Formats: sequence, structure tokens, C-alpha cells
Amino acid sequence: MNASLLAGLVGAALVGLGLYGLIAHPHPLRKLLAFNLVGSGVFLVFGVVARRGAAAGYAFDPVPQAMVITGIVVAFAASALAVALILRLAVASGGVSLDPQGPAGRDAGEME
Amino acid sequence: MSVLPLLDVGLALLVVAVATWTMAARDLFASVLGYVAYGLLLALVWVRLHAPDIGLTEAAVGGGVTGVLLVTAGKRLDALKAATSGAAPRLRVKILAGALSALVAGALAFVVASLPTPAPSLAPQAAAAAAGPGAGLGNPITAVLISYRAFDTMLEKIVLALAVLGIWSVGADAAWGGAPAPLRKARPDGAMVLLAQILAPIGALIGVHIFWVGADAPGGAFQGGALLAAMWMVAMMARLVEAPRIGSRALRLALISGPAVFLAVGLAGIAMAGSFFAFPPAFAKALILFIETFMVLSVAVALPMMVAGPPEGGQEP
Amino acid sequence: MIEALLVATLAAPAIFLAAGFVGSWRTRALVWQFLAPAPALAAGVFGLSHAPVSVDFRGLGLSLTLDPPGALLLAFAALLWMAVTAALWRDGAPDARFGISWILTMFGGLGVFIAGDLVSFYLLYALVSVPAYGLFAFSEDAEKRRAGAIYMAFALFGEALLLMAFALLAAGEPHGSVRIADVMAALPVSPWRDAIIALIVAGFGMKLGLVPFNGWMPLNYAAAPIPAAAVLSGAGVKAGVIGLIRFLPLDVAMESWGNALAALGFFTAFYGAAIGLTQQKPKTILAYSSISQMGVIAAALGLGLAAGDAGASGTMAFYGANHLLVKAALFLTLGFVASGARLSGLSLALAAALALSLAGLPFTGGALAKLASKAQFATGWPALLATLSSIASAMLMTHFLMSLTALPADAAQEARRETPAVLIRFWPALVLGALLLPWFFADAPGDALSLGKIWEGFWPVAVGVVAVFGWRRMGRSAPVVPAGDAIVLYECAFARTIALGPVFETADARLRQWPAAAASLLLIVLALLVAASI
Amino acid sequence: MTATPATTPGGFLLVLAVLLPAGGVLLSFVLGGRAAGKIALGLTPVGFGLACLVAMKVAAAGAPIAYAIGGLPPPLGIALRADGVSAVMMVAAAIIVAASAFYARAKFVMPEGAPESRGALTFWIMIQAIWAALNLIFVGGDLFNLYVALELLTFAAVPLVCIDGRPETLRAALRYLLFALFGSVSYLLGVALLYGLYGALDISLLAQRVEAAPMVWTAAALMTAGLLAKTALFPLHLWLPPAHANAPAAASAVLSGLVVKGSFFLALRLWFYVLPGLPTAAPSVVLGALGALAVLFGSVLALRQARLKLLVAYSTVAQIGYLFFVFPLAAGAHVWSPLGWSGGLMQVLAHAFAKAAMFLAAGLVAEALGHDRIAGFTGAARALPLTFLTLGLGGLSLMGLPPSGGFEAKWLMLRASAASGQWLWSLPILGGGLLAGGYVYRILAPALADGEVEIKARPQRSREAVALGLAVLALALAFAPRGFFDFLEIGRPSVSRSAP
Repeated sequence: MNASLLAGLVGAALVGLGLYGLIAHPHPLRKLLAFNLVGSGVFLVFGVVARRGAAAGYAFDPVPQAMVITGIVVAFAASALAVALILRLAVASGGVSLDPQGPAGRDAGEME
Repeated sequence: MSVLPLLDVGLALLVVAVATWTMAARDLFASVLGYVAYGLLLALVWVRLHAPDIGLTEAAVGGGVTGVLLVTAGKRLDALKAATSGAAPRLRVKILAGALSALVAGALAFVVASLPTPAPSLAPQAAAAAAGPGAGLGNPITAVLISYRAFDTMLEKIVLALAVLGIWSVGADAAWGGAPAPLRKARPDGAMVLLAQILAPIGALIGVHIFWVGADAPGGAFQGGALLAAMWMVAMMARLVEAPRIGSRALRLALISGPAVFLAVGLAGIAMAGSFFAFPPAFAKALILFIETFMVLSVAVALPMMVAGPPEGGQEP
Repeated sequence: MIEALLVATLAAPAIFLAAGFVGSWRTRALVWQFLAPAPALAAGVFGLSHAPVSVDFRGLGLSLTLDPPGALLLAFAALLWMAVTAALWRDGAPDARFGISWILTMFGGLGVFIAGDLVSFYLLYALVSVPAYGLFAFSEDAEKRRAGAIYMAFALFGEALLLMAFALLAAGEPHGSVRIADVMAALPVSPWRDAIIALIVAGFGMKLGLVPFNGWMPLNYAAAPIPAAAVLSGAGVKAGVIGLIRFLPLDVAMESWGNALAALGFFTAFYGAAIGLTQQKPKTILAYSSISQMGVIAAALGLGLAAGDAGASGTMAFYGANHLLVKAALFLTLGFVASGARLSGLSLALAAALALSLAGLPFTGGALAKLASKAQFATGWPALLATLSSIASAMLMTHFLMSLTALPADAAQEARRETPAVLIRFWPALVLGALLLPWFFADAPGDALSLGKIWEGFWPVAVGVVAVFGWRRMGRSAPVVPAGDAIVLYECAFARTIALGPVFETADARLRQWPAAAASLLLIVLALLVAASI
Repeated sequence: MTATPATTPGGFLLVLAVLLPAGGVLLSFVLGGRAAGKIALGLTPVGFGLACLVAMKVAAAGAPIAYAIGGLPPPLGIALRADGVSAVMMVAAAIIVAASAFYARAKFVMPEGAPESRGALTFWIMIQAIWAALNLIFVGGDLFNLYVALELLTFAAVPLVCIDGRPETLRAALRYLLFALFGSVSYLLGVALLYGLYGALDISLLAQRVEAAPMVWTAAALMTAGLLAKTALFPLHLWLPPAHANAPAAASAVLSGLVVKGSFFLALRLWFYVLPGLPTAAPSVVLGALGALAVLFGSVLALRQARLKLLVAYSTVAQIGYLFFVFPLAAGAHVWSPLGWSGGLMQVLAHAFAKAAMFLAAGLVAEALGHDRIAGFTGAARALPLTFLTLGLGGLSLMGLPPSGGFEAKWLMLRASAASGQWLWSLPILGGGLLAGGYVYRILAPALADGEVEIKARPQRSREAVALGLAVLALALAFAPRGFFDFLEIGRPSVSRSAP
């Protein structure tokens, strides 16, 4: 078992863990953590692909590595936006529940 | 020879274990702390994958800035006592969730294990292009980011600016134009201030260095900018500096200077080198460094502003 | 020449519609709107005396066609629209909703007879169906709103069936043409032939009120003001007739389909008459009479289909054209009687002749229509059933005449208010026109004047009239059947279906809970993976 | 598409079409305040002109136009490529963005001297960002570049949802963001796998290299599921109704008319441009079946809404379902595939215009009446004739009655379903039309009936006209000439795979 395969398996495991959190954790901040786990799992897959593509004197294929850097930036921006929304929701409604508690299908509320 | 693989396996198990802890911990704050540790460990994995650039990024962003973001969020949530997050799912939902995610992860593991050999790679093309479009850059990743896939990078910086605006837009109407809340409410103690006074300039210097060498060695605009951002955040936490008002023209200029300069140089490419986002070989390196300088500035400003959150003050609607 | 007339047939109502939206032109546009069907009339008259023509406008993908059956219906419909429109707008500007619905319905009601390709036929057919809602349903009155909702449901359902039929027709045409002539040529060998015919019969059957799709018609006519009822029952329903004429492969003998349609038609004919006899409101009775008459047309077309007799289209166009005039005139008769005008012996005779024309009374247009239908009802059980249906019609129309004499005061007042004064003043002329006009368009009108034919036409009418009087004399009263008969059951079924709504709502709310949605995401990944791997 | 060189004449227009609104975003951010609105409004005619130029270039060439950014062709560089559908979508996007921006002036253009406001700056910048992202999605040739475009789209769309700051809009925005994030990460995982397999992410290069292998299917499944989450295809629609119903009307028009089409467009790219040579029948059926469920649930739920905007939002759930019939109906290279393809694209366009018009009209209704409860509409059409005409014409298209783009779409799809022997798809197509008839009736029947409503504020004529104009465009699609459908086929890969 070489390092890149190992990293690939770790990536798969992280994706699985994150997906579990996506379904099972009610708190949006936990879902955000789950998203970041899935994200880093996916980046590891990119990393594995990059490592396996070592050629032409490079120890890695630079293209997927560059993509990971772009991806990390975007994921961070997403997390920050989500955090701002969560905090604001907590202030405005006194809770952070994603699933409305009211009667079914009526969560969008009345206009007035 | 036999130690490294063992270390690898150990590291892998540790990463997965910490990740599991992050998902399984009952306490929200514990799981946030778990995630910060996880980010740092992940940086090691990247180093083992011969990806020091990503390792730097992951350490700075995954561990550092994201850590501050999440810890601050956790604290602010605690302060709000707004814990109602909906009922925890029932056991059978958890079992279903586990089964489904295991299936997907299993399929993924299978697929990753069956990646083709020899692996396709753009490394040869990248090496060949280093003589042309990426002239003068020893770090192929920087070449990819700033030259071959410049379009991605420029757009990603716009995403960053949009995220900042999105975060601001969540604030109250009355607070618009004002400054975000301080990262720490309490006055820091002397040790913290002293630490910040020492750490911030040194860190900032390292950040500039990382950016500067990024053309040829691991590092680059984003990593450098992220480190500068972290240092600014340290200073903010020590209340050495306060977050700027979001209405400030200078702040906004700094935020968009990276993508704007990138866009302008990219457009000018058609006059200079016959194609959008092309650089004339003669002064490609100079142009790239020019763009990167502003990108460092944008990153260094954007990350702390995102962590700081929307402007505060004014009345709740 | 004919191209210009065909284009003008469509363009004229469109221009009047557009003019109605310009504030300063509106009044004048309304005064002259009765001229909008003029090109259609000219085209119809022209088409009757010329060989069929077809005009293609390739750039627009539009194709117009004019053949004798279409031309006859077009000419008569245009006349009816002109007469009623001219009278209608003299009383002042209408409610905008009514006015727009009126001209749109006119547009569709004329154009549908000349549409030569599937898409424009479908468009014009939709125009004659959907906007008609605005002619009667915008009201405070709950019963009218109910009639509107039911009408709309049937109209849209019929449209859906026809759209499927047309899609199958188009798919069966090997060269991608959507001209009706081309798709019909390909129909006999189409793999979906049976499905197409079933959809065509059901789709147009909804417009014609064939059982079991008849329930909307009595509600509609009862709710519609008299001028609207006149054009809808006269011209509007004929869109269904031209539909069957165009889309049944009459030149190919299809025995089982033909017989089935004939059986359905005859059943409708008797069913309509029977239920009509239980009704008391004149408008409702007229609606059931329409159902019954459309049943006769469907039966004749069915027999034509069974025999591969393309001539059925011509005879049934004539039968339909006669019904077009007579039924419209009958609605106006209701207005005339209700107006309180003194009923002379002459006007009573006119009214009676008009009503019994539908049963084939000699010397009326109805006698000619009946004669024409003999081509299909020549022998055997069809001949017997046709005669019986004449008797039934005579009974129903006698019942109608009697209901006119016993009009309740409020119904009379409403009918009076609905009928434009001009139509009442010229009522005798209109009735004479309805009775006599068909004589100018029949193939061999002289045949109807032979003694044998006169007797043949007379005795069923007499039997019918006597039967109703006898029934009354015996003091027997008909059972009470709600207007629209089986529609009540449909409404119950509909209410049951509506009751399923909360089930969907609950399911939707469950699926939109986060864990369910997130699990769905993974399930979709796995489902796609499995689907791709097998 | 393989015959297209890396850069063709006119290809630079594609870069400009993306950079123009992107530059507008940056400029608006710095200048802020009143300038943002002026910049956004000023760019709309320019962007529309660019989109038309692209369409003309494609039509003139009869082939896609392309641009290799930085002069570096794929696989190392990024290529932009516009074919028939790209050009048509760009023009449609420009029209709808322009209409929404014009409509939004009343709410978001600030008076002289007023301080910069949160809502206005957010709206003007985000709508430009959405436009840039959409243009990139329509012309992007590189799957990772398209990922960035998708994220740009999400980041711009989410703040629009919660622009008014009420708790339920915040919750809607958060649901949207989190779910969309998982969608994008799923897409990104598929991209990683494709790169690992073939070392390229350019669509036309991949189309030459892909083979039916488990890993390709895994990648396709992950990418598709991610895109479906962003498109809100049933049962992944948890975020759509509250988000679209609670955003300001001008934003809802763009979100419902265009933004969900962005991710759908990428799904089209994936299945019809990357994987056209593979046997995709079975997955296509899965997608079509989800579409059928979406039609059923969306329509029934729309029938049961008490508020106009929620009704229109659920109608979007249903109409999105129709889009997915394109997968079974246009798959492969059969005589009927072009019918299904034209039908699918026609549905995209018809729904974009009709729904944008209806959301704008719904906004006007809510402003004029002070509420959007359908029960309170009795007699409203007399007071707001143009607005209810807009709702009626838009509804006509949703119901699929002629003459309308919606009819044209159903007509083409039904023909494809008949000709391909997949007649089962005709049931949801027709049934959905009937249910749409039901919910349109629910809006219009009371509004047209006799009654009096109290008008709180009379809407501006110009705003009513903008909404009506979009509805008229939805109808005008019915008169699309044959050449339009030929144009849509430009650049669509034929299934006979060209030699690498």
C-alpha cells in the first residue's frame, strides 16, 4: 500500500464521515463542519490524482494541486458566509434550526 | 525505509480518528476544536503527498483562519444562548445515514483504488509551458494558478469579494457602513498583547517572504496573504487594531484590488501578447509578481473581514 | 384570391381584437365588429363552389385549407357570428372581459374550419374552447362559477387528449410534416392507429358532449347569456364536428371503430333526449337537445367510418350546419318569448317549425338534414335507430316549446335582459332564415318535396308530439334529474381526489426535512450509479 | 465540437461577455452607493449587445466559436466555447437580467444624496455577479472552471434570498447555501475522478476520451447529483420554495428564471456533450422519473398554496421537472432526438421568460394590494389589468396552451415521446399541464370575477410593461421559425464519435 492510495482511502473515509454529518446532525454549524470534512476528502482525492501524475521531473502534477488551492479558498469563503448566516439567524429567531417547526409546508411564513 | 509507511498509516488513522471525533462529539465546541486539530493534521498529510503548497494553505486556512472563524462562531452562539437546533434525528435515521454514507464512501474508495496506471498527467505539458507562458516561474503551481488557469484564479478572487459582501449583507440595515464587532469582546490581558506585538510583525514578514518566494518555491500569493491575514487577526484579537468600517473606500479598494488588477492585466494581454490573460514573455515574471502583490493585499484583507462578520450596531429590525 | 380570403378570415378578427385595445378606436371597432366574420363568409361561399384548396405558408409553418364540408360550416358560422355580433354591440360597450372573450372565441370559432395543419388547428381549437369561459363564468352567481369551473376542466382535459393524439399523428408521419392531409394519409399504417382514434373520439367527444362527457353542456348553456349560448351552441360546438370530420380516417373502412362510435353516438342521442325530457329550464333542455343531435352526428360519422364512406363528412357537415342555425335561433326564440312580445299564431307556428326542424319536420331545413343523413342511416338497425331518434327529438322539442309557455317570471326577466333588442325585433326574419337557408345549400332539395319523403318526415314528428301531449295528459311527471346528470358523480369523485392534497402536502413536508433531502441526495448518486452499471 | 479550433474569430467576445459583468461587480463594490445601480443598469444593453453578437457569430459560422484563454489551448489552458444553445441562453439571460434590473429600480435605486443602503448595494452587485456566472456557465469549456462559475452563482444567489433579513428568509438562505455547498462538493469530486482518469477537463477533449467504465459512471453520478441539488429537482427541492417565494420580486425572477437553469445547463453539458457516446438510457430514465415526480408534486403543492409567490415558486419545482424529460427524450442519435432536444431547450426558455414575468407580476400584485393572498384577489384584475394579463399569459405558457413557448415545448416533447416509443413520459407532460391549468385558474378566476379590491399603491406603468414584455416573449417563442431549432443543434455532438 503506497502513500497515495492510503491518502485516497482517507479521502473516501472523510467523505463518508462528512456525508453522515450532512444527514444526521441537526445543528447547522455541525453541518458546516461536515461540509468541510467532505471538502477536504475531495481535495485529498485531487491530491492523490496529483501525486500519481508525477512526471517530467515534477513530483506531482501541478494542475490538480492548483485546483485544490482554489478549492480551499472557495470552501473557506463558503464557510464564512454560512457562519454569518447562522449567527444572524440565531440573533433574529432565537434558534438555528434548519427545519421549520411550524405546520407542514408552511414554513415560508406569511407576508405580513 | 520501513518507518515512513508506518508513520503514514499512523497519520492516516489519526486523521480519520480526529475527523470521527469531530462528527461524533456531543459538544459543539469540542467538535469545533476537533476540527481545528484536524486541519493541522491534514497539512501533514499534504506534505506526505508532496504537496507543500497545499500543506501551507491547509495549515493557514484549514487550521488557522477557519479555526478562528469557527471558534468565534461557537462563542458568539454560546453568548446568544440560541441552542435550539431542532431535534436530533432518530436512531433509524442515523442508521440509514450511516449506511448510505458508507455505501458512497465505499464506492469512492473502490474507484480511487482503481485509478488507472500509468496515471494521466499534465505535468509534461506544464513543464513544457514553463518555457513559454509561465516564463520564469520555478513553482509550477504558481504558474498554473497565475498563468495557465488564470481565469479560475481571477474568478475565485471575485468569489472571495462576493463572500465578503454576502457576509456584510447579513447585517442590520442601521449598521450598514459601520465596523464589524471586535473578535474578542473582553480586553485582552498584557501577555496576549505582548505576544501579538511580537508575533504580528514577524508573521507578517514571513507572510511577505512566502509570497515572494512563491514564484519559485512552495508558497505564493494565497499562502502569503493568508499568513498576513492571520497576523492581522492576531492584532485584532489583542485589540491592537480595530476592524475597519465597511463603508471605507480604502477597505473596498483593497478587497477588490487583486481581482481588479488581474482583470485589467488580463484584458491588456490582448494588446501586449495577443490574447486575453497572456503575458509577454519578456516581462511575464514582473507582471505576475505585480498581480500577485495585489492578490496578497486582497487576501490579507478579505479573510479577516470574513471572520469579523457583518457590521454591528444599530437596531434590530 | 382564395389565399387572400383565407388569410383575411384569420386576420379580420385579429385586427378587431387589436383595435379593441386602442382606447380611441374601441367604440368604432365594436360598432363594426360584425364585419369581422365577413371574409370568412366570403371564403365559405367561395369554397362551396370550388374544388378543395390548400395554402401553405412555409415560413410560418402555417397551412390553411378549404374544402366543401369546412366551407359550409364556415359560411354558416360566419353568418351566425355576424348576426349576433351586430346586435350585441348596439346596446353599448360591453364588459371588457366579455368583449375580449367574445372576439377570441369568434377568432377560434371561424379559424378552426380552415386550419390545415395540426398546430394551427390546435391553437384555433383552444381559442374556441378556453376563452368561452369568459362569456358566462365571471359572475357573483355560484352556479355560474361552478359551470365555469366544470367547463374549463372539460376543455383543458379535452385539449390534453387532443395534444397527445396530435403528437402521435405527427410522430407517425415519416417526413416530419404536420399538415393534416399528410398526417391523415399516414394514419392507417401508423403503429398507434387505435390509440389515436380513441384519443380523437374522446377529445372531440368532450366538445360534442358525447356520453360520458356530456355533463358540462347543460350547465354551460344554462349559465350563458342568450347571445353567448346561441353562438356557443351553434358555432362553438361545431368545432367538435369539424374535428371528427378532419381526424377520422373516413375513407378507410374501420369496422370495429366505426361501429363503436356509432353505438356511442346513438346512445348519446337517446340519452340526451331522455334526460332532456326530465328538465324544466328551456336552456337546459336545449343543451340536452344539442347533446342528442351531436350524438346523431357522431353515429353517422361512425357508420361512415365503418363503411369507409368519405361522403359522410359532407352530409354531416350539412347536418351540423343546419343544427348550427336552428339551435342558435332556438336560443333567440327563448329571448323572444321572454320579451313579452305578443305571440301571434304566425310566431307560434314559426317557433314550432323551428323546434321541430331538429326532428326533421318536412319543409324545414331539418328535413333536408335528415334526408342527407339517409346516406348513412339507409338500412337495417341504423335506419330504425335514426327514426327513433327523430321521434325522441320531436318529443324533446315539444317539451321545450311547452317549457317556454310556462316560463317562470324571474327566468323570463333574465332572458329578456340578456337578449339584445334588435334580435327580438328581427326574430321572425332570423327564424325564417334558419329554416330556409339550408335549402340553398342542399345537394338536391327537390327530393325532400316528394310525397313519400314528406310522409317519412312527418310521422315521426307527429308521434313524438302526440307522445308528449299524451304523457302530460296522463298527468305523469318525469323523475327529477339534476342538470348535467352524471356530472354530480364526477364532482364527488373530484372532491375525493382533492382530498388527496393533504397527503401530498405531508409527503412534501417530510421530504423537505433536512435528513430526508440529504439522504435523497445520496440515494440519487447511488441510483444513477446502479442505473449506469446495469 | 472536436473540429473547433482552440480560438476562432469572434471568440474574444466570450471572454468579454464574462468579464463585463464581472468588472461591473468590482467597480460597483468600490464606488458603492448610487453608482452600483447605474453601473448595473448601464451594462445591461452592452451585455445584451454582446450576447447578440455572439449569437450572430455562431449563426454566421454555423459552428461553435471558441477562445483559448491566454492563448494556451486545453488541456493545460482553459477554453471558452459558445455553440447554439450557449448563444441562445446568453441572449435570454441578458434579457431577463435587464428586465429585472429595470424593474428593481423602483426599490433599489437610491435618491440623490441618500446614504448607501445594504439592500441596494447587495442587489446590484449580486445580480451582476449572477449574470457573469451564468455567462461563464453557458460558454465554459472546462469542468473545473465551470465549478468556479457554479460557486460564483451560488455565492451571488444566496444573499439575494435573505436581502430583507426576516428570520424565515435567513433560514431559507442558509438551507440553500448548505445544500448547494454539498451539491458543489459532489460535483467537484466527480471532476477529480474524471481528471484522474483522463488528465483533462476540457469538455470536447473528454468527449473524445471517455469510455463506459465504472469510474466514469461514478463521476457522472456524483456530478449529476450535485447539479440536481443546485437545480432543486424533486426531492432535492427543500430550499427552493421558501427561497424563491421570499426574495424580492426582481431577485425571484432571476433566481427562478435563470439561476436554477445554470446548474441544469451543466447537467446537459455533462450528459450530452461529455458522455454522448456512452449508453445513457438507464440513467436517463432515472432523471426523467425524478422529473415526473417533480411535475406531480410541484403542481399539486402549487395548487394548495394560499400565497401567490409560494404558488409560483412551487410551480417552478414542477416546471424544473419538465426539463428533465430531455434526458430520455433527446438521448442518442435517433431521428427523434432533435425533437426532444428542441423541446427541452424550448422548455428552458419558455419557463425562464414566463416565470420571470410571473414573479415580477406577483411582486407588483403584492405591492399594490399589500398582500399576496390568493383568497383576497377577487376583482383584482379590474384594478391591475396589465399585471393580471401578465400572470395570465405566463400561465398560458405554463399550462402549455398555444400560442406559447410552453406549448411548443410540450408539443415537441410529446412528439419525441411518441416517436421514440417512450409514451409513458407523455403522461406527466400532459398531466402536469392539466394541474398547471388548475393553479393558473386558481389565480385568474377570482381575479377576473366581479369584486372590489383596495389598492394601496398603484404600480408604475413601466414596471408593469416590463413584466408583460417578458410574458409576451414567452408567447413569441411559439413562433420560432425552423431555423431557430437548427441553430440550437449547432455544436451538439453527433453520437458517431469522431476519431481522437
